[in-house]
Amino acid sequence: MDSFWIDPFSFIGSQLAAWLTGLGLAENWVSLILQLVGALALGTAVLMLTFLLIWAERKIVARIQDRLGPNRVGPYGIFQTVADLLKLVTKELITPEGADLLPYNLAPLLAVMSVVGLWAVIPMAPTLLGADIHVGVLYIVSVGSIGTLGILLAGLSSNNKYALLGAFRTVALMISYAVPMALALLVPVLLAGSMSMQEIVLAQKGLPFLLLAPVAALIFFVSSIAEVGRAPFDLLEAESEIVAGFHIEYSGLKFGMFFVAEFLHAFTISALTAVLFMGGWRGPWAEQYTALGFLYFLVKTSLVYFVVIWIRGSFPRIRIDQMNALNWKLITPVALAGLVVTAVAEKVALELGAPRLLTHLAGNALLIFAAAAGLGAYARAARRRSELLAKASKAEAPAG
Amino acid sequence: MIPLSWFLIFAALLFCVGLYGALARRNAIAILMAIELMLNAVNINLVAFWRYLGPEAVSGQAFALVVFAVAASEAAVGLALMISIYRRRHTVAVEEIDMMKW
Amino acid sequence: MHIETLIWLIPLPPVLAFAMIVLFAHRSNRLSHLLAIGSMLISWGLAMVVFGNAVTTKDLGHHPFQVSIPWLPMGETAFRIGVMIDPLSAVTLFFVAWTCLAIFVYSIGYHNFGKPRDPGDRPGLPPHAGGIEPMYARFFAFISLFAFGMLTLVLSDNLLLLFIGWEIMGLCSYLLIGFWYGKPSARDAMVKAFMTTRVGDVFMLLGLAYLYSATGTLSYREILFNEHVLSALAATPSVIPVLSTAGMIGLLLFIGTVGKSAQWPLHVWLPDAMEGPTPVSAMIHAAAMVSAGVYLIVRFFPLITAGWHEGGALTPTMTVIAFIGAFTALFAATIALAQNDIKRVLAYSTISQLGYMVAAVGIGAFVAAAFHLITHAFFKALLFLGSGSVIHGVEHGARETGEHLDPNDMMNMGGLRKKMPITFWTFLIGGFALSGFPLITAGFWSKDEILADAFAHGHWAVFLTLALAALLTAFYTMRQIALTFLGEPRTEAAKHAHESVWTMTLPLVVLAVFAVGAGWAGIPEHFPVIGGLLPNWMHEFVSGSLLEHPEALEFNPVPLLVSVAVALGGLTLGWLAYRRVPAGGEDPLKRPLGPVHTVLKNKYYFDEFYAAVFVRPAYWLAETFTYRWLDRGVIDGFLHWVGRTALRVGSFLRNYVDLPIVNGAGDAVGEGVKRSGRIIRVIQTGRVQEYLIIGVVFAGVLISYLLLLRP
Amino acid sequence: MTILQIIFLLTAFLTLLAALRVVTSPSMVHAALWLILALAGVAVVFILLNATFLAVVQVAVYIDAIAIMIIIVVMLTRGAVRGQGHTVSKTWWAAALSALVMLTGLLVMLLQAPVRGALPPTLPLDQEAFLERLGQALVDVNQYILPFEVASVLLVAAMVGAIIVAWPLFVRRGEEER
Repeated sequence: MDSFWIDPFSFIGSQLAAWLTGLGLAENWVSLILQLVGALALGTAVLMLTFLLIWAERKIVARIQDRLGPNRVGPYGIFQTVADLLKLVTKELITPEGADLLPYNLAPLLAVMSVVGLWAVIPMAPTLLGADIHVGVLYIVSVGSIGTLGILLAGLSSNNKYALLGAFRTVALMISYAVPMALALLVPVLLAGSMSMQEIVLAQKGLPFLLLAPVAALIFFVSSIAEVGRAPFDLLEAESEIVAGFHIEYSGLKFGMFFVAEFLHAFTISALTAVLFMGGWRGPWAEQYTALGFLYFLVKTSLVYFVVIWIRGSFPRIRIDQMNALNWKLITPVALAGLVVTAVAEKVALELGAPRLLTHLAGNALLIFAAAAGLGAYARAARRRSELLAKASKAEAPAG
Repeated sequence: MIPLSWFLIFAALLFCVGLYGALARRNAIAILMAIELMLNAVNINLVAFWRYLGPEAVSGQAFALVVFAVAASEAAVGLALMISIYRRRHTVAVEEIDMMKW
Repeated sequence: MHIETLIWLIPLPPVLAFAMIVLFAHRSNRLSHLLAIGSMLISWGLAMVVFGNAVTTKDLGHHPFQVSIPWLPMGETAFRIGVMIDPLSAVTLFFVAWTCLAIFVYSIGYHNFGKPRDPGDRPGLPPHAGGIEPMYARFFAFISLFAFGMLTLVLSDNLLLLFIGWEIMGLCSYLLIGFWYGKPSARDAMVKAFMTTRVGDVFMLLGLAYLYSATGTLSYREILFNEHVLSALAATPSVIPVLSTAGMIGLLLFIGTVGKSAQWPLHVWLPDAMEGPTPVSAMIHAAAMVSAGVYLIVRFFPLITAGWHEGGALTPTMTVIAFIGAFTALFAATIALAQNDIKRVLAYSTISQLGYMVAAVGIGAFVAAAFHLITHAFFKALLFLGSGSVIHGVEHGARETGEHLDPNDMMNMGGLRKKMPITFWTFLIGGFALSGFPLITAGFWSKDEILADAFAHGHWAVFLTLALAALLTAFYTMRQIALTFLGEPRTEAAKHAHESVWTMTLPLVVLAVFAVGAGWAGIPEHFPVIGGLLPNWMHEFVSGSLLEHPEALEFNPVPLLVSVAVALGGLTLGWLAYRRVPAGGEDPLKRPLGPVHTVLKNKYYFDEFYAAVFVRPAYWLAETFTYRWLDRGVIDGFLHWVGRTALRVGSFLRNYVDLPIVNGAGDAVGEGVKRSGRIIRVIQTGRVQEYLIIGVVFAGVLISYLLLLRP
Repeated sequence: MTILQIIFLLTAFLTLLAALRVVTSPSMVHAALWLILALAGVAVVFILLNATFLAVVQVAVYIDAIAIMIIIVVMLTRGAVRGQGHTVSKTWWAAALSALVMLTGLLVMLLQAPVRGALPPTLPLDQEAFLERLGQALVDVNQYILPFEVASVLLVAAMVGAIIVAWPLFVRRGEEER
């Protein structure tokens, strides 16, 4: 019975398998059913998690903004989200006139699907992960950006200019930020020498990649926030500019799906950051007691998630041109350079036997310094240009 | 165990459907999509032959990757052409894009 | 780096420098000469590396550094060009690199670099007031090209590439002799040099073609280094009954040499070539061109001597060569006696020294010829550069005193010993080397070797002629030294002469070292006292490039004594005769020789003779026959007739053929094309898909044909 | 009928259906969506062929990049497809004919192929190791570095070309010329 305490997940799995084979099913059918059950359980659990997330976010943001936040329904207003859900369910599902039905109804599904799909490869404990496919990282990149598709469809199918604008912004944002995200994802792959998430976690034994590649971690974090489209990158649903962005025409549960998708996506990227750069479930005695590993994983993820909320609460929204400039002029080049730097540092550490940590830190320090220098040069050039323009206009003013 | 011929037949059908689309559709974008279908059919063949005839050789997948690259660039250029043609002529119907005749 | 690659790289820098100077750098003198000399330095360094490798390689003769690439595809075979370093080309490369470098450096000072440009100077005329040469950059471009030609020639591994380098040098000598094209004499000289050498080159080209048709290749290794080809060539008779094919080819090539290294009777251009700047004279007469001529026959020694065995009777070709060489040696030496122009004396002495080498080849003394070629290159370059320095000094003096005189005339010099010590000593060394001053100088060893060879194989005529020539050489050398440096200054200019700048004197010193030291590489073992102190490296090394090594001669006192005697005797006589010639005094030889002297002074009237025999008839022919009769009368008349007839025919054709028939048909065709086009063009709908469909249908038909019908 | 066969038949059916809809559906947006479905089906086929890597790449390249591009262009060129009646050109019968010719040709070829009945051999080495080999083969001088480099150059060229072609600036200049 103690095996349950040591490794509850595989224990339950084996029990189920035994039972099913007891029912006299073929081996492969059993495995198939188990997969289905696992997927179902995982998906449900993740979706249920959203209640907690929404509540936590609202509370924290309220604290940041010096408010109380939800405090009526249940202790600390913890059931506020349930109430909201009920309200959403009872609302009518409005389909705008001239909407393109197929994409219009497909969009929310896609949005949720992509997020939940991500969880299939996130190792939450030594023995608890959906599928340890050997190209997990690629899987994350591809499945993650299916959400883009959903938003895009929502925008263009609901026959609404604001929605269309929101969709365009989304696409611009997501497509452009997918580039540095993928580049940053390559760094842990490089360090671990494998694209499987579990391998990456295992490779962070004692030395999380956060220390080896801080720049890459930062870039991944920022660009994945942008992927999610949260503040300060939430200009796809900027109320003040385009009323509600792509989901302006959605109501009831369909809107709820987008809502869930967004929050869950935010949590998912926190989980990814935790797994890829902070050693996922790694921690003391995590190998022996997988439940402990799961705990570590949750703690780290919540930590990152808190930072996400924190950022949301404190940063102003950036303009779309700033967004593009930031990406193409700073983040992407730095990500590229970071990849090269990591590769070189790893090679140096391998060949010359230099201490790994120091080499990587030195490389990253160099990178940061270079980036800062480049920024300074860019800023000076911009200032000079603006001064020239001002002078020119001043010169023209009397003439005109 | 799926015999190789299933994959090949499937690929052939997909290819011909794409071919029909590429030849018959009026909308240039649709033609582009049909071409993507054909490329996919080709890829299926490559991978199927890799799996069935030479799993230890990397050539099948390598070629498939090259095909991916080609497809991506083809789509990029093609769509850019669409856009500029649309900007100039306000149409993407291929039989109206015949400035080059006579 | 691989040694063959280095060999490829040797000739490149100068030609690059040439291109860059001509294209970009010619505005800046400093940049130009930096480019030229820098490139020459690179070539020199590479050459030294290669030379070092060559010397240390064992048995280089059988395994030379060689690499070649296919160049012209000829039927199934391809004509290959490439580079080769065997002992002969190694030593040649050695002295070419050194002398070229020295001359480059010398040119800076000679062209008054660093002085302001004198407004009076015009391009094409020598700077008259000591200003910088107006066409300074151009000069360096040309000599760079020249160096390129020479290096190519030395490094090539086949006759064709050699010929190419040969012709490049021909062009450069033409350009450089006429460098001061403002002077009519320079113009005539350049044309003369070009034409005369052409005569030789034509024959050489004939020989080249003959060789290729006979053997099917031009590569040295394949011809000169295997007995089968040589013996076959020697065996088969040629178009001329008395000569074997080898002899015929050898003779033709030798005529090329006669032209290039100014052997009698084609020697006339060399003295006139003195019109060029002195570095050019040095380049042409010491380092490059004339050496190239001798290098050619030395290189083709196996071919020339094919069918001759050491100690055997000479083949007709060799006889001819030996005769011409010996004769030229004596003949030029006699002329040199009576010349007053310091550079002309050197020119004639060059001719006679080349005669020595040619004679040496003629009597089969391969090593001796190569040896003398090298030593002569060094000390003759030294002498020319020295004379240039002297002329510079005198010009300077003339500028100070403001008197107008010919700075080349030795009668205007004298007593420069104190004025220009470095020049004097180096010139002295060079002169002694030239006259073969015993034991210490290089000239002695090489010349002695030739004499010894001639004596040992019993070619008496050659031996005596050469000995006499040696006597004369020593004499006129001493005469030159005495007139130039010894005694009292005969003019104000000579009083005010001064030493030249370091860029001119440094090369002198370097070359002087070689003029002495080069000889020690070839001291025969059996020489009394000092023989065998140093190994006879020259003989060992150079003879490696032959198939069967000629054995070193056993020592024989007679030639030694003779050469010592003639050298010392000539020097003493010259010193006695010329040690003090008063100002305005006439040449001491005038009275004793009488009319002979005038004959010598006018170089046996050879120029006049050629002018009368070849040039004027040519003019006459061109004027009366070709122009008046042939051209005006026959050709023009015929042409006019043709023209008139053509006119009539043309009008007929136009009226009765062209307008009705041709035009009609043309119009019909045009209209038809237009109509059919209008009909057919409906096919070209401009719709992509229809084209595509057609293509696919054809593809399908093709596939089904391939799959169903064909098997 | 093993599970794999069932899955394959299902996928193939869906994919072909989607492909047909792609080439027939009047609305471009729907066509694009069907295209996405078809591409996804192909990805599944890749998985059935144990080419997981290619499957994921398929999703990443086709669905995330190409499909989205296509949808965007569809959005941009919306006015063009509206109210233009026919979805197929006048020569659609010729198109169908040639497609059939091609299909018969391919099938005949298939029937003549000796390997048509081949069954998949067991994979010699696991996916991870194979992926490693593939990666090294792509940058191996003796194997595929040339196609690899050419493909990358092609991509860059395509990117530049697309930017230039679609640049409004150039269009404006063109307008002025006309």
